Amino acid sequence: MARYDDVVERFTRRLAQTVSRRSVLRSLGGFLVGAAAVPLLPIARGARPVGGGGAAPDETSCDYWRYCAVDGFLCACCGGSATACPPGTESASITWVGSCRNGADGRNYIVSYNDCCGKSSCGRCMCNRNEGDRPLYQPSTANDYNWCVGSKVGVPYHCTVSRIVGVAPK
Amino acid sequence: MARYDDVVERFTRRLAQTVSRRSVLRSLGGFLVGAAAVPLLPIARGARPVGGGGAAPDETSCDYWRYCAVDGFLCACCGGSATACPPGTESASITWVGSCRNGADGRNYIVSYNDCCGKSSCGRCMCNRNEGDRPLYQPSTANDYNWCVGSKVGVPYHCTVSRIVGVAPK
Amino acid sequence: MGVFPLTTQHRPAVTGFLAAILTAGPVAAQLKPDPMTTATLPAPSPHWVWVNDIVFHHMADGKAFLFDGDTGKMLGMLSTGFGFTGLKLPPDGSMIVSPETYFSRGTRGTRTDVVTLYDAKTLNRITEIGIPPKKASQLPMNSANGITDDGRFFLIYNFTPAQTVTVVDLKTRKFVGEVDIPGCAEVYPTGPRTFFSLCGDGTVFQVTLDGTGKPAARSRSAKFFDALKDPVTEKGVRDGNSWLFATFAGDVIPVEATASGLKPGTRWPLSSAAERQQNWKPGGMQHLAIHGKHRRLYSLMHQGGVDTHKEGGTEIWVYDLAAGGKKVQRIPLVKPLTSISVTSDAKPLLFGIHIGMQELRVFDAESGKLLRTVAEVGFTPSTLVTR
Amino acid sequence: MGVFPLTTQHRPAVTGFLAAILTAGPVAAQLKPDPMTTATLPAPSPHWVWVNDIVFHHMADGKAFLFDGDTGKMLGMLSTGFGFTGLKLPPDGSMIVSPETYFSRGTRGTRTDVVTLYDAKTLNRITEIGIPPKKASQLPMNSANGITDDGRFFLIYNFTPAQTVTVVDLKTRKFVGEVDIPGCAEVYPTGPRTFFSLCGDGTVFQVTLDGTGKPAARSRSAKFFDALKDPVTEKGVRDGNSWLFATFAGDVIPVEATASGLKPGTRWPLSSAAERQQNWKPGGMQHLAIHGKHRRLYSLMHQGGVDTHKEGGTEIWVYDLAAGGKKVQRIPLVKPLTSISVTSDAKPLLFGIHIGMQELRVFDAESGKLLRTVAEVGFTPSTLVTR
Repeated sequence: MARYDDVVERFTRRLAQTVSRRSVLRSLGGFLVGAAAVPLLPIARGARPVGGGGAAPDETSCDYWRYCAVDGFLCACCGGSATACPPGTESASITWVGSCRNGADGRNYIVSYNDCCGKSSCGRCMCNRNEGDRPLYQPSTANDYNWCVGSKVGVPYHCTVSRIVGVAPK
Repeated sequence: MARYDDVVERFTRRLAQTVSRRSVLRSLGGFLVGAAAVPLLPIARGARPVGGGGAAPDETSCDYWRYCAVDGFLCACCGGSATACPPGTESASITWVGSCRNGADGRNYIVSYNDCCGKSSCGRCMCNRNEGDRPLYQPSTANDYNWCVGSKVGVPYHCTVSRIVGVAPK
Repeated sequence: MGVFPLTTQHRPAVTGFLAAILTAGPVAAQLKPDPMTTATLPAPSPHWVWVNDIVFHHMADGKAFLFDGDTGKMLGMLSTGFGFTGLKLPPDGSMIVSPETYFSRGTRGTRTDVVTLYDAKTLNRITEIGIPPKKASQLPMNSANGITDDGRFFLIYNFTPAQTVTVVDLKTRKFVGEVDIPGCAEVYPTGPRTFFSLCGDGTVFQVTLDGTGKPAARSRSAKFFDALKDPVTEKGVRDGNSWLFATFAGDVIPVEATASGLKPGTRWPLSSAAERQQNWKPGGMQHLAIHGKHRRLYSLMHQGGVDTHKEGGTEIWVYDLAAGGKKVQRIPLVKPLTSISVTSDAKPLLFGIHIGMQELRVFDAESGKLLRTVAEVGFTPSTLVTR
Repeated sequence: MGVFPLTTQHRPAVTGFLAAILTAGPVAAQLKPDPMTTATLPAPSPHWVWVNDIVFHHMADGKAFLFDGDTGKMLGMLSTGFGFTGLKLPPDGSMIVSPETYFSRGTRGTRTDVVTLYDAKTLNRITEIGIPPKKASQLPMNSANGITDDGRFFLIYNFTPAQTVTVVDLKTRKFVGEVDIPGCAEVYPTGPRTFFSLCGDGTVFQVTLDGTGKPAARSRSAKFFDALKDPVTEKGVRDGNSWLFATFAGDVIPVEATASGLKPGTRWPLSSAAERQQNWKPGGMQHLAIHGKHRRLYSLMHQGGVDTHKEGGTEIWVYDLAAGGKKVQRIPLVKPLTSISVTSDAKPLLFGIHIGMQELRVFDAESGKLLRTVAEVGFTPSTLVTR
């Protein structure tokens, strides 16, 4: 559970740094409306194959299961990895989330898509998968935002990592 | 003849605005060493066909005779013409020159390649022909320089026009 | 070896050059020297189109290209900064309004947001208006900003992630202030001084501005869509007092601005039950287009599974709004499109682009015939702006 | 209708979310959450290569990409501003030196030139050094800037069009001053505190700097090439105390830095009379490469007419410098290359790029065998930097 509190807590902390308290409540609201949708997604597409999985997943392939809601350049092709930002870039501390099914263990995981920021686009391994992606009025599941807005260095977007933050509720 | 004095005079005027008097003499020297080469070029390649010519030349074709030493985007594809900068751009007032043979009248003309500046690259009709192009140590015939350095708005390069400034001496 | 006096150094060359000139001698019937000129735009045509390009691989270098649909000729270009989301054309046609973001070191350093005004005839920069550095960095959508119907106020959606709207007075050319649109996104003008935003709770939130651009009233519609089960996309089109939105599944939902507030209208389907069986869905970056007078709605359609709402269309389906949304035509496409727009004149053109193809396709909007394909159009052609 | 209190508005949703979390229940043997991390570079390899990209269609967005030639993996990237002409690697390997130009509004406004220092391990910006906004805006060439052999001074060629060289002290991290190189261009280091430039009169002009980076002495070589009849390209390669230049026609001319000054050496041909009959010529953006220890010179060659000195090479010809420039190998290329570079280690790699192809090709420099082709490398890959 701690994991989830971390996510929420990180949202809050980050937001507190950037916007007024009034906005925090408001935006958090905005986020959580979106986030509430996440647990529903697996039901919608748990049955569909999402590729990847297995012992040695190819982190540079758009089919890798944890990339199910990514929209951007894969950091694994840019000097980083599926979960690490490339040298000299700064991870956004607020993100959009997806719910992806890991073929290997049959579980659905909540994946946080952290944009890596502070340099121009990496330009390699463009990957756009929209499982559970929702419009801009649902920020926490909208991959059309440049989430570098949530980094110390601002919106210059380089690439995106896909971090597991927990298991999707049954 | 007036034409040629114009060219020289324009070089001088522009230079006077940008650099110290000492530099003017010096750079002018630099230019004219290069420029002195121009009259020799037709001899070197007068015999070679340089395409284009005729009644209605295609200004958007890299083969157009007056483009014989151009290196960049043709303004005729960018909202301008073979001789006019596109809307909202500023012409460089110092240039590199070429000597191109007009198939239609069999003459060799001195062509001034004015870069049009103040916006990002047009990105259309890239054309690189190097007839008479010389290395950077011969500026007046070097198309590897960004000649927007000689515009009021500086080096942001958009496209290039090709203006006849006179007939190449026999 | 040794240091050479430099002016001396080159004097022989100078002499050589002038000598060469003097030997040129008299010449007859030769081409005249060309003056140095800069073009201005011809008289505006209803068949002009602006192509906004975010240049996704080089986001610091946003561009907007102007093309003439009748000739396919490029007429001009604007450089529009980092993460460009698209320009707007005020009703009077005198200028072009562009929301722009810059960094002191290209992709790092201090961020500066401005609204730049360009002369619609010369494409020269008229001035820039400083605004808070909050402009939403999002994929380009025409709803990322808007102009009130009276042409007075320019509205920009902000996401920091606090959700607000920046209001700029185009008359006084000053930043007015910010309006909170909590839980809502984007900007959809509905009248002289009103706009709404789409909200995560399935409503729209309307703001009325006073004469100075300050919020005078706020209202929220009833819930008219389910953001979880079948969300509407942000890519709506304006139809007089209404905005038409499409859901992921393929229903159209009108939202009408009335004197008594916003009235969500009756849904109608873009696709029949049979077509949904075949997975036909709307999708793209700008997947709806409209010709108000001709009562025609155009929708980019593709066959795909759940959450393919951004997939390009392989066909354009045309509907008669006067006949309750009866489908009147299917225009098959040789290559898919992600954005379409239709001119508003009597002989309308339909323009189409795909963010992955550097070309602009021009169709007869009535027959659906492909008239021409223009090559070398930007890098990631994103959205289209027609009058 | 009416105004809704917003915090209330979303509270149900919040509850819903937390509720959903709590219902997740205990789970076993599941994947652990991933921490948020940022990579740093592994230990440097002699087989690393930097690809400088001017991004010709989006010049405000210059980039430099680092690749490992053994794996083909991209290791990192730097954003390097407008009209990027290429970075340099000081001898001690601690940092990366990048001459950068920026405008306050991307492609307009105030110009700022800086030398940015990046940490060679983290690729973080260490600091930037302000310099006069005079850096030559030219097609990328490694001779656009240089570092003195002692690693102390960074030299940048300026063209305004006055021709000077900016001197930056990498130790004090300060701009030192400008040195006039009238009628000459580019920068070719020749020793701890010396460099020369190529001049339009067929000479090279050498400048010796004092301990503070100020010019202490200047000298000019004898004329050793004819800038009109058969010019040397600017794309020379360093061979110990000498620089090797190639002429348009295909002769190599060495210029040696000796205690008594610069001594142009004896020309030797890259191509035989028969090969010249067949129009074989050197050409490209970085058409020469060298392995000093192995005494090998590599030259991009193509068949073309006069003034094809920028045309990409269809073959790489290899010469034995120990045997007076005897041609020892011809490496045919499936696709042409415009720039090549060879690593200096015992098992050298040869890297090749073409400004019109977004790929990096890696060859065994000894056998000429193509080892791998790396895709998605920049936009207009311009020049290469190896150690």
